[in-house]
Amino acid sequence: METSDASAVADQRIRDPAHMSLTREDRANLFRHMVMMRDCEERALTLYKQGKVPGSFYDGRGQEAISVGAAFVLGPRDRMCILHRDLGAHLVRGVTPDRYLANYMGRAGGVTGGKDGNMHFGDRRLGCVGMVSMLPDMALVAGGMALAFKTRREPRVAMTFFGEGSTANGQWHEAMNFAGIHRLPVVFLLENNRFAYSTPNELEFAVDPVERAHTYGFPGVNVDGNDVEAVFWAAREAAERARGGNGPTLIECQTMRMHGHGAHDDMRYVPPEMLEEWERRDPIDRYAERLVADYGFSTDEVEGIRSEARAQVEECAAKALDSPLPDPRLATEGVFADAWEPLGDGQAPWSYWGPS
Amino acid sequence: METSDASAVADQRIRDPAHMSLTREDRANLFRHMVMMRDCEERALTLYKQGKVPGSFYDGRGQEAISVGAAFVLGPRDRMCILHRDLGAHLVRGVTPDRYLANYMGRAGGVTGGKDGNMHFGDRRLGCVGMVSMLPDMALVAGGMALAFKTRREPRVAMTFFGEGSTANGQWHEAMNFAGIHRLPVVFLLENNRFAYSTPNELEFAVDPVERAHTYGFPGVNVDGNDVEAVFWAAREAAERARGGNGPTLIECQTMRMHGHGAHDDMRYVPPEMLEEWERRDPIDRYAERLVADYGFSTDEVEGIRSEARAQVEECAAKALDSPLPDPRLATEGVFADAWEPLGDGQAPWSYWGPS
Amino acid sequence: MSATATASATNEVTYLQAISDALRHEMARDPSVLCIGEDIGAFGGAFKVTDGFVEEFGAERCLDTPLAESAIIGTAVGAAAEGLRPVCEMQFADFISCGFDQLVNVAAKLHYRQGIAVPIVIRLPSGGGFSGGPFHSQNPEAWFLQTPGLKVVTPATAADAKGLLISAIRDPNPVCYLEHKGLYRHVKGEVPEGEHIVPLGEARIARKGTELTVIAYGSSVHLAMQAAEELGEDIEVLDLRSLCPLDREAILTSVRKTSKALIAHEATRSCGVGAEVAALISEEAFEDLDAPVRRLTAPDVPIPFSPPLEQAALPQLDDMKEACRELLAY
Amino acid sequence: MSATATASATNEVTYLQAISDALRHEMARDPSVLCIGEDIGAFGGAFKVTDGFVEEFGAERCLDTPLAESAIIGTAVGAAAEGLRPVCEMQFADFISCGFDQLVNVAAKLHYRQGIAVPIVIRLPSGGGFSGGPFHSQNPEAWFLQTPGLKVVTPATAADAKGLLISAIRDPNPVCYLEHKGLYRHVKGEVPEGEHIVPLGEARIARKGTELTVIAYGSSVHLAMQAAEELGEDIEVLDLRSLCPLDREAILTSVRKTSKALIAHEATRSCGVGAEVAALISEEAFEDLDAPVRRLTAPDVPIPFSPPLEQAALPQLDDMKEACRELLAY
Ligand SMILES: Cc1ncc(C[n+]2csc(CCOP(=O)(O)OP(=O)(O)O)c2C)c(N)n1
Ligand SMILES: Cc1ncc(C[n+]2csc(CCOP(=O)(O)OP(=O)(O)O)c2C)c(N)n1
Ligand SMILES: [Mg+2]
Ligand SMILES: [Mg+2]
Repeated sequence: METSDASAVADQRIRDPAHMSLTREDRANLFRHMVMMRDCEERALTLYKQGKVPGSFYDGRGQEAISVGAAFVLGPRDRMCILHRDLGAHLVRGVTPDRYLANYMGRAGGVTGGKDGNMHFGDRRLGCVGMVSMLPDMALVAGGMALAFKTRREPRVAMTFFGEGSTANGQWHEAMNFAGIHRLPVVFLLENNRFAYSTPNELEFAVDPVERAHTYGFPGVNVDGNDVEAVFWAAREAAERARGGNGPTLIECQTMRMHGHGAHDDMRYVPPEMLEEWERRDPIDRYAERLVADYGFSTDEVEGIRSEARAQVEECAAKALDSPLPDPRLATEGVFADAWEPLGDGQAPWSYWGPS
Repeated sequence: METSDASAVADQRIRDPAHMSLTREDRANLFRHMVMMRDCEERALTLYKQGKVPGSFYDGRGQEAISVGAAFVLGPRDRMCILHRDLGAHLVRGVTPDRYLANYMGRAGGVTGGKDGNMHFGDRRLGCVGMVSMLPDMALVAGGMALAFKTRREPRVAMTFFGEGSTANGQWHEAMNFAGIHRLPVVFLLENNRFAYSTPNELEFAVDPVERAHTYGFPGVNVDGNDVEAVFWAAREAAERARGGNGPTLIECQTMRMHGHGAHDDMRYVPPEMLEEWERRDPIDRYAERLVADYGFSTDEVEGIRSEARAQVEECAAKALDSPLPDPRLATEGVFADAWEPLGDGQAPWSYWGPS
Repeated sequence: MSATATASATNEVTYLQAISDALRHEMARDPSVLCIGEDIGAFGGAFKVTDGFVEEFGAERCLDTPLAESAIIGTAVGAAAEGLRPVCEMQFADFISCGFDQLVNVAAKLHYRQGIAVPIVIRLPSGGGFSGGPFHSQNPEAWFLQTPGLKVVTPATAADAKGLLISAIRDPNPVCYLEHKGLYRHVKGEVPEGEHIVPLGEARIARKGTELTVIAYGSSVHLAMQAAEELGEDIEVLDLRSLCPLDREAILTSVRKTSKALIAHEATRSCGVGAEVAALISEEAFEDLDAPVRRLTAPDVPIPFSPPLEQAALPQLDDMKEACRELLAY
Repeated sequence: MSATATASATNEVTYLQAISDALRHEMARDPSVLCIGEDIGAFGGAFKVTDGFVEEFGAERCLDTPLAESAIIGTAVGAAAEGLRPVCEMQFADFISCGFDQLVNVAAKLHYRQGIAVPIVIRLPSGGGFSGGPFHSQNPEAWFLQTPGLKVVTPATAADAKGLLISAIRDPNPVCYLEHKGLYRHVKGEVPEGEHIVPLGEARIARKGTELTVIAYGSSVHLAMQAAEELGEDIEVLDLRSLCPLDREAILTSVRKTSKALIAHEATRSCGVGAEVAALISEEAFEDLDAPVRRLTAPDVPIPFSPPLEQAALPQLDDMKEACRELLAY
């Protein structure tokens, strides 16, 4: 019943676009989540440098506006496949920083309890099917969730992300083609951060992949990926389209990977001017200015949000560091499931969805 | 040296488009090869019905103009990956009907000597890397041959075929994307025969795949696949473009699969009107009329070609039936190669290439 | 429920019909079950297993996909996470190589990594013997056993084809269901109507004996039975039915009794299921063995097309008899 | 030629350097050899094996591809048919699943079906032990052994890394070259300069002994050597080096001498290489065995990320010693 209620509410709200705007609190939230992502990843990088993170380390420095802005449009019963530059989406949906940090450190308190590491996680209790390393496999999985919504006539949306480099892989094509044929309620976010590991756009494709969307039968839009509201509005429209039974959307977000592919990557292949140029477009600083200039926030408020976030992340880091390593006996458990369980619902902070 | 000679000749000829036309003999040849393909496949179908063909049977009934018209543009040192509706290309390149028929019957005299069957063959001595069943894997293999030509600065072309259904597969996308990035000298023929096995276009893609060509950075052209000269001219231009270092072309040929997917397929899913309509556009009858109406052939000449072909195929069938089954001991031989050998050159009947 | 009520009655049906009946039974019982694959709708599937399904259950529950195996499996994984129970059809088992990554990296590892159950079935028409050639004759089961997280079943009889498929559909894990094309129409048997469950992981003693155990699955079970009959020897035939979970107890119990083991399958030899079973026996029943554990398999070659070549490559009845004789004489 | 001339001198280099040197040597010797893969150019490869190659040989011979493994392998097959000798790099061995179809259906079967040799090498950085997690730790060699038409090599030492890679590049067949990431920088050894060839299919006795044969490859060879040293027992360690062709004679000769065999590898257990070797031994050396053939492998689980879990999953030195002790005491 909760199910049909939620859908009903969603349904009715869709018919009233008046709801589909951003309140002052929403804007504070968008900012807060971007800052949280930045702080979490900086903290994690420190832990990595301190040798507390086994294996490798990846972050989404400079791309915070994309995962935060996109995830922010979703309702509780929508579903996501979140990728490796998209910590913001996990935070928006309700993953707390301690569980992210603990996961990186391979602790029992991490989202996967130590079974998997770095960004290869997702909280099923928050409506996420976490990524596999193979890219962009999750685009098909997201389509599969959307197929379930469509066949059950549920006004729900699946959303996923991929980098521009992943569009070269055959599975990307299969996902786009299948979603287009069946007009699945899925939103695809293409994060063009200029590089696939070290490979520049010119070696990934001859023509910008957003151009392909219409050849799959759905719209492709291009947005400033460093403008969180631009991403939000594009994602909102795409989610509405999907929910209304009008099929998928491909949203290309122009951005820049401000760190190496991973912490081990010296980025020698990236022209320094390029980084300087994009540094000036930092999504967090830009939004901070905008909050003050256009949305009547005081600099103190903005600073307040920043310091709150920093404090919260510090607390979470302590909690994560207290989390024990997993019991070795777990290594051989859980290969097979005893029963199927439904995914849980995600947090939906956007005011449109009502008080969470 | 034969190599460099050939390339030199090719080179020079390219600079002289005057050569790039069809003589009366060329037109007779185009017609002859289409008729041969039709007769071969009818003969093979009879053998199948007589129980002389183990396994399954596939033909390209109604699509003769495509493989014949396209293969006809190639020079000796060009290379092909020929698919399951494209017997005409094998014939143009020099595979004799007896070896095709013997292959279907699993005889020692077949192109694969019984190792593989139906259309899963290709004669390496005639510049063909025969298809695997998995579609459209050969699109990548053809691209790989083209890469070799490009890196060695040879004015050579790789050509391959695929059905419209195969464009839904991820490997098709990887092949197009890679060929576009590196502007490989490869020509892709897309045979839209309306169905992938039983699956109609609407369930294969939302938008005609030829539209995708420009999103990979190269031209896509649409031709009447039942007009052998239309295919020839499009393929000629594409081959010239490739040879001149200007990259790939995707040529979509509109046609119809006039038989079932295989001999076992009753085609219950095909509206009869559809077959009737396309029957009227039979590529062989149409070209026969045109030879008489526009190119000054007499009906006797045309009939002569038909009866010669029929006679030749009959002879070849007898030869194929005389061919023994392979020695069972060969079953465990040839898994590994002892040495690499170059592919041989194909026949190039087009007058442009000079007397073969 | 009615299924159980009628479960007593049986019908003589083909292996193919039993597969079709199992699917129909589960789709009628559970609205979340759907079939997804190439040409399974209007055409009813390359082997007609889903003939009539689209009329009976509608196009959404008998979904014709484009030619894209990764899409079939990846879509099924997502749909399963959201509560559907997809049964994927590979047109031929050989095409699993085209969806391999989604199977081994996404479906197989999702529960271990994230606690997300993936209740999907991959139907794999496998095996040779009718000039299918190198791309329509493969037996990929060993690849799956080398992939933790996949269950693997290989029915040999019509009753098991039905009972194992129903169990596979109800299992919350990815199950690779290998249906041997050579058995589709050649094997018939009494199959319980309605509800019929054969649990995953339980082997079946197809023939009791004391002199030698022939351990087989799929098509090789029938070769073993025929060989045993024709030899008239006291041979036990163990039909594994499931390869993962593997019924280790049944294997060891039988071999401890007979002290001699022959493992037979159609798949190629190196790192095949026969290797695993032979290793298991020599590890766990070493003291009980009176003879070397033997394997009867295809050699390490692609399966050739032409009948004389294919017969030379695939284990034949005479090879089975010969292998049994040798072991009995050892 | 100069290569041979200098072949007498040796250098102490890492396993990683030896791989790099082999590639460089072959590219300098034969203009048809090229590297193709993701991030191998400007970046020099995820593990820096091709560092500096793009400067030395140009972008066409050190080709950065898009993120598309099927494209890498399929393109290599076509280029090989036309006379190039592509060495494909999978960024991690795990990604072979994404190019699996081209490998097993196109590359592996082309010569058998059509007499077209496919001289390609697939470099596969494999193995775990450093928290790579389920997608950066896999050991896929058994999949390849179940695929007729592929050769498979697994060097354990720096010298073999070089000698086997040179042989693989010159071999006219597809060769899967598994380079264990755990050995890259931890293993050093004397390697002949210039030309150095280790033929495919020849195992190496890494340690002579009479009481027990430990049969291993890749990283497990080092575990076996250390265990043998620390136990101070008369253990023979056989380094397989090639898995296909498999040096059956070397295996059987050693086991006939010691009468006891332990097969050790890092890959998961079911249908792994250990199963094949165990089956081979119990088939061919049954009479010579004084103890059950044992296997030391990873259990059938994905390789977990967190150190305590990963250590529990991957065979450790103590496990190796324990397994040896048990067999010695048998
Ligand atoms: C199928 C596959 N091949 C190779 C890799 C190794 N790899 C990890 S991330 C990456 C680059 C991805 O680039 P892009 O899609 O643009 O995403 P980004 O990291 O730039 O956000 C590569 C090649 C992979 N994850 N999956
Ligand atoms: C990867 C793959 N999946 C499934 C098949 C089985 N199959 C053989 S032909 C065919 C239809 C191909 O349609 P299309 O590409 O349009 O070529 P056509 O046969 O119509 O010429 C299918 C599904 C295959 N050959 N390859
Ligand atoms: Mg990128
Ligand atoms: Mg078609």
